Amino acid sequence: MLVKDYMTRHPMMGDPGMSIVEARHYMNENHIRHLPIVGDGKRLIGLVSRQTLLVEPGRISSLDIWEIAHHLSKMTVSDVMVRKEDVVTIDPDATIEEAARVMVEKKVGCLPVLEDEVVVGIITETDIMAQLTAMMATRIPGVRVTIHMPEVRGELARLVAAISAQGWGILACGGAPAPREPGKWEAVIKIRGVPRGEIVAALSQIKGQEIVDVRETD
Amino acid sequence: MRQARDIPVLRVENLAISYETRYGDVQAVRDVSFEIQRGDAYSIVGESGCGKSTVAFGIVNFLGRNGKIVDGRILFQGRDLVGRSQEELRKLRGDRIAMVYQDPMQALNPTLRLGDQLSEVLIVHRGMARSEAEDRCVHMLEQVHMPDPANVMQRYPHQISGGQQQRVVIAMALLNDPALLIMDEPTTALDVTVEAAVLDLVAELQTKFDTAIMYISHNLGVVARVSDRVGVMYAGTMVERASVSDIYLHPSHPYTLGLMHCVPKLGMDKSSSYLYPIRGRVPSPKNLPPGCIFEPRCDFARKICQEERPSIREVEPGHWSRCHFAEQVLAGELQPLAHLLPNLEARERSGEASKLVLNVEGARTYYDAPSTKLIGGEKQFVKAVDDVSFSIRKGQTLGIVGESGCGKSTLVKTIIGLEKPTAGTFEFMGVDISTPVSSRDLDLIKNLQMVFQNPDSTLNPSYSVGAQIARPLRRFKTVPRNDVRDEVVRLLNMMRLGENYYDRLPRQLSGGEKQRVGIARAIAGRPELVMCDEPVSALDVSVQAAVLNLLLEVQNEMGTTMAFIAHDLSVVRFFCDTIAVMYLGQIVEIGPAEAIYAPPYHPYTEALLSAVPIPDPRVEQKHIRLMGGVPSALHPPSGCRFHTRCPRRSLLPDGGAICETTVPPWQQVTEEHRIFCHIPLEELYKLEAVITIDVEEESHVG
Amino acid sequence: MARYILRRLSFMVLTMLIVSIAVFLITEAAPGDVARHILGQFASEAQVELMREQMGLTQPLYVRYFDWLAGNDWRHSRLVDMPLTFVQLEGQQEPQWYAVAEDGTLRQWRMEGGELTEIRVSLDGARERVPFDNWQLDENGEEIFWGVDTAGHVVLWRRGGAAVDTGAAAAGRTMTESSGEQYLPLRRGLLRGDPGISTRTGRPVGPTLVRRLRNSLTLAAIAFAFIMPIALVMGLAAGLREASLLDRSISIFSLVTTSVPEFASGVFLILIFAFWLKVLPGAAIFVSDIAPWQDPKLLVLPVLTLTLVEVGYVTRMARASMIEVVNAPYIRTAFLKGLPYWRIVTKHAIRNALIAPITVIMLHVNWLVGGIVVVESVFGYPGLGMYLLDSALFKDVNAIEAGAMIMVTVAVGTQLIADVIYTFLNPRIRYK
Amino acid sequence: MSVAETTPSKTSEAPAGTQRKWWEPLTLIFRSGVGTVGLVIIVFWVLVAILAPLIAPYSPLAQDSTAINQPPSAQYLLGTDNMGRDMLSRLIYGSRTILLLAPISVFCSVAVGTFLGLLGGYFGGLIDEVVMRILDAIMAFPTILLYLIIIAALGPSALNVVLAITFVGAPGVARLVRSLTLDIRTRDYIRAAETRGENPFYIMFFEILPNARGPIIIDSMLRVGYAIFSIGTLGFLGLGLPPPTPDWGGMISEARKYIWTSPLGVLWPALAISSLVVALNLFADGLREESTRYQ
Repeated sequence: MLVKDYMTRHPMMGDPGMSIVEARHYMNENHIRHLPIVGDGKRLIGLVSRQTLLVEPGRISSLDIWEIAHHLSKMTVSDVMVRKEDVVTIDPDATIEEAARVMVEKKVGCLPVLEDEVVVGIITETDIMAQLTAMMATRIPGVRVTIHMPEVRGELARLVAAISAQGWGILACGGAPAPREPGKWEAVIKIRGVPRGEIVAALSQIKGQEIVDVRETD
Repeated sequence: MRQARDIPVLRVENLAISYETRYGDVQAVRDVSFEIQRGDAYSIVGESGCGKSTVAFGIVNFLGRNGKIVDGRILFQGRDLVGRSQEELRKLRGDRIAMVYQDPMQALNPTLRLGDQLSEVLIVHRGMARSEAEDRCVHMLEQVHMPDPANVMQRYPHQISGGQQQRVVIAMALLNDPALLIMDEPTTALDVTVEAAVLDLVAELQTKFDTAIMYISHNLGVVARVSDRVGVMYAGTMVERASVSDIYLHPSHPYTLGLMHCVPKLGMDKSSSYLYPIRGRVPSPKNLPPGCIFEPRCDFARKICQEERPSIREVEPGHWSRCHFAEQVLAGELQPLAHLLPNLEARERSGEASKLVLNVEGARTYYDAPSTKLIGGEKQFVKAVDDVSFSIRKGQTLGIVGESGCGKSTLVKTIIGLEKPTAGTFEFMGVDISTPVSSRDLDLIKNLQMVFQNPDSTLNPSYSVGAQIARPLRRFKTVPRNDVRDEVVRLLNMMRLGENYYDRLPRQLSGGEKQRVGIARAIAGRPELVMCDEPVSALDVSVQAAVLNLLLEVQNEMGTTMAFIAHDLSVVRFFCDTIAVMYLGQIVEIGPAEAIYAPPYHPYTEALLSAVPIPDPRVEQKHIRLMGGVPSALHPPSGCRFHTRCPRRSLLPDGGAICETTVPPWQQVTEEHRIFCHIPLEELYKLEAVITIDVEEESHVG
Repeated sequence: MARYILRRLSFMVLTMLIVSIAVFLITEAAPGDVARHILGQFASEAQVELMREQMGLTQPLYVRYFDWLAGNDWRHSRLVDMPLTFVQLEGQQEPQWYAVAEDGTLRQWRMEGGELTEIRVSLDGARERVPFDNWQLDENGEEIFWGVDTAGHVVLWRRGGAAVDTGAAAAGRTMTESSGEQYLPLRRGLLRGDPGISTRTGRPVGPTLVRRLRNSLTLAAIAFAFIMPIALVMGLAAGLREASLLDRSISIFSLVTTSVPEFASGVFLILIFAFWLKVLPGAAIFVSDIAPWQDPKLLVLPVLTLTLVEVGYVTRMARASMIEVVNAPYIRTAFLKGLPYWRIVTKHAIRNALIAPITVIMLHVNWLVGGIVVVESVFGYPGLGMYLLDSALFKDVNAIEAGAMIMVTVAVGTQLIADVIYTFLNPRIRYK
Repeated sequence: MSVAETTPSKTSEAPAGTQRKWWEPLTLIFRSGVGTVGLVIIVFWVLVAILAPLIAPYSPLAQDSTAINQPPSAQYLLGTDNMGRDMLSRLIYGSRTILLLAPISVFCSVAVGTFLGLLGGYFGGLIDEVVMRILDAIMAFPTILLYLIIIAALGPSALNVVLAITFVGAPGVARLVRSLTLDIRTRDYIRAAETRGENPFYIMFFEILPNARGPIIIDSMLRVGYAIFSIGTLGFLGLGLPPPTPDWGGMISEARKYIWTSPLGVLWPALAISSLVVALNLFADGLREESTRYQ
């Protein structure tokens, strides 16, 4: 699960000479929120998002309305973009959770993926969401069980052992500290092809673990 | 949802391109629309002159001084390329859009080292330092499986083989990780086994780099192998576009349907099936019919087709067609007219069939190789044909297949008397013919005639059609002097050309028509044996069928014996009774047509069959690829000549050491079927069939 | 490569041999008698006969050819029974033939007042005249002597032989002697660097030829230095922009200038620059063989004439080649690689475009040579061409032969150079 | 290629059933502007040559000792030369000489060269080797030297001028025809003829030659230009036609002596010969350009 496997290859890119109007139009038409600005050879020069294209008033406050229109039509993305030094980027060989961490820490929604300064792809929140979706096998029908267990080593293994004792397979599995319940761990298990009742019956046998949510997805 | 999942890498809308000529503007491409998704392979298929290359060059804005885009949009990653400045487009070319085209030898600069040509892509676009760029190039050459890449960087283009040149060109195109790769007939100049390897490479790189590929080809087999979706072009416009299986199995446009009928499927033969040619010829771009452009050639044409030009519409989801009656075609409700079928009733095989017409034993034709030394040095020979034996019976057709340089043409030239044999016995109807044509008597010459490959050079441009057919009639005195003209007209009619062709000059004929005149000229003297040297390989597929049908008719009517050289295994399978497979001047397998295409195979036959592109997406072929290139005929390998590339040597104990030292034996499979190999027949019998068709769904086409 | 050059050089030698034989044969076949030509219409038959003998024309053709090629002193020294030598002594304008006596002194003989005199030149250059008395007996018992005369012949003298009355011959240049019975002109032969004596001027061909050649080479070199850069730049530029206005102007200009014969364009230039504008000297005031670079102005018009005619040809070659290259698929590749225009031109186009013209241009040296002859003739320039023209009109075999040899060397040599350059420009044809 | 693919091919160009005449390609010349200019000048000179006796005011040999080296006047439109002969008449008659000799000598060299080229190109091998070696040797030889030697040996006369130009020109033609033959020989229709057992000379003259005629014709046009160039040069060098035949080259050579007194004397013949050679080259070049574009 590396960035290079989940990023969008050959992303749409703009060049620094693009006018702001054109860039905005381009992004709207193609429903994209971030546009890496590249020079020859796809070398990263900067990044614009829809917000950066909304030109801050301070820049143009001194102008009258006609001048603004004129000014806007002459402005290019290179005037407003986040410059290369300030763009948060990531390496294609980084892990996907690292990408997520960077995004969270830097509060950005998108990371251009760079290899030797060259944009080889782009990874966005959406991509990571998609990854999460895939990890949880959201699109495959099955029974999704949420279980709370003590945050102790070996608890998840017990759960898994119980499932395998039944001869069932695990479609997806994930875990995180339980929200608002310190000391507890929340695990989500997805099992395919087994009736809901049987699963509940089998899993409720495990001591110290508690089924908090069961739902069938399709 | 990923970023802009639904934005295609390339979207072409209503593209029209025209050329300024001294006769006014000519619209080469009209109303072409299609789109290519990220990582998809999209093929544009069509016959020569249909404008498919023009579309490609339009996308990269390389239309020459006189070409221009007159209408439409070309959206690359959502941005329109039409009207962008040269400098902007330059930055895209070689970086985000790359192109590979036919004839790699021509595509590389002969005076620059390959390393310089490769690395400059990186140096120019990325401003990379030379040494770093070169390291990258070596790495890329490794990814296209180029042997010894560091060494290749130092070489000049002429120092590597054609297949390797194409690998270099592909590597060059991929250096900057383009989003779109346009390939214009990239394998047309290559031999079939090399072609297969290059196609494998393309498929591999496509997934590795997630590159969208626009693949242009005239070869239906290649298209079936490489593409996900296909657009069919005819006379400058796109007539149908759909997924590859729809195009091949459920075509909805009569032209596509016609194309599918034209090519023999591997496994078809002349006794059980017909080829349906498309009549007429492609209209010139400045002289289009007012209605549907295909109407003059269409078997289903109605009145509305003459009056109203159809626009392209979606017939079923994802399947677009430019035909008024697409639904009916799709439903198979329309059937082609019967008059196009060859007249094959007269097939009679009397007791003569067993008579040997041609018997060749131990044939050898060597050429002197120019000595590399100034004085002295041992005399060297190119062993073009080396110990070949076969025979042809009356009324039968022998097919000779093999890659270029295998000696098939030399063999035919030797028989016809244009080359002097070095050794061997050549008997034609019991007469020795190991003499050059100049010392043969007229009767013998008359009985041995030839049909040539290239329609553009088969006729002398300076003489009229009639004069050229009349010449052999006069020379061989086939008919009395006064009847010559009548006989020529009879032959023209037989070729379905008609008397009004008598006074035409070759330049007024299309390729197929020229080839028919060539056939008429060859059979004018009523020869016993006609040698056909790739008679259809230079023709468009729609014309191939007509010419093949004519040859069949000639054979049926006149009982002519034929030898048929070809590299297209499907055509040979269709046309020939017996097939000989040649490799490096020798026959490696010979036998009845159906036997050649089923185990036991000679390992080379097996490799050829696995490489041949088959115009049917359902076909599964075993993946057997030959390593290295064909060795020089100057110093052929010892023992079995195929041992340097044979993928089946492992079937022999100790890895086939015997193959390197001992000439293999002829193993008799049946009386007629022989294989020239060390591997025991039992082992060869165990080989699986190379080609299997997933016939769950029998198409209504075949 | 060395082997290849060697082979070409041997081919060149062969060509020269064939050419020299051909020239010999043609001049031989030509009507008219050289001796009569020299002596003029009023010379007596006897004089002409003697002249023919002294020039060696009475000998068979093949003997003359070999004498010309390889010399004959080594053959004739047996007659004299002394080694012969060809030296230039102090106080003499040109080298002369001498017999070398055993003591190392040089000898010549001369009939003076009916008596044969021996001229002895000692090692220190002192000259003394001694009456001759060393007659030898032939098989008939008569007293004869083979010696070397002062005009480079081996002569057979007979004691008491009367001098033929040569009278007052018109040109009389070689006819210093008439006393001997048999004359054999001495030659060192071309292979030893001696092209012989000019029958037209009576002086050795060699020195004149060297001066003339130097003048012609000066002219050619200056013209070449102008032609090449101008023509290549124009041709390549025109080819790059085929069918543009620039291309059309260059094409028509070059076509017109090449088509106008040198003598016509020379005349036009003289009229314009010398006659009407009066800015340059017009013609033919070269007083001696050495003049051209003493007054560079004199060179301007000849060079300009040559440049005009030749520049067009080279331009057209370069243009055609450039057009072919620009349309080559590898240029399309370069374009599709996204290279900037000038990089395509400089890195990919020019080198390939130069390959073809270089060979053709070098082959064109033949034309340049022809042009030089005409230009020299128009401007009265004392070059090789004028010399050859005059010699040809006079049927001066030795001069023609020598000139022909030089020209063939130049022609074949430039071809060789062209081929060598070609192999370096085109890696496809590197000789192994 | 993209262009070639779409520009209408000849096949689709010619309407079915109609035959094009052999001369039709020649009309292409009118598509080329400069080519037409060339043609007009050529036609002008040809007319002048044909009509010489009608339009020349005087005999080219008639001397008027009262008018020597005269500038143009009403009596002598272009002036007179050093022997009092009318320049205009001499120019007019001079066109006859040159327009007769040039085509004849070109025809001879084309005939000889074509034969040798076909021979070498078709048979190849030893014949080719020998023929080409000899021709190469001739070509390696500076043209001017050949002229000098040939004319010097044979003496200046019309016949010898023709001989010299034939001798000098034939190797070039032979090379061209040989290379065309080598190309055409590989065509399938030649092999078809061979498989019919045709005589080699039939193949050379009836199968190969007709298809080589285009380039040969264009080359001949260029050669006529060169021949005029050469005849002029020979005349100028005193190797051309013996006086008093009116010969442009010779006229320039004569008049050059008086260039300081009557400059127009050299100007007229120089203009005449230049215009003719330029016209021929323009014509040939235009023809070649158009025919290659037409291919």
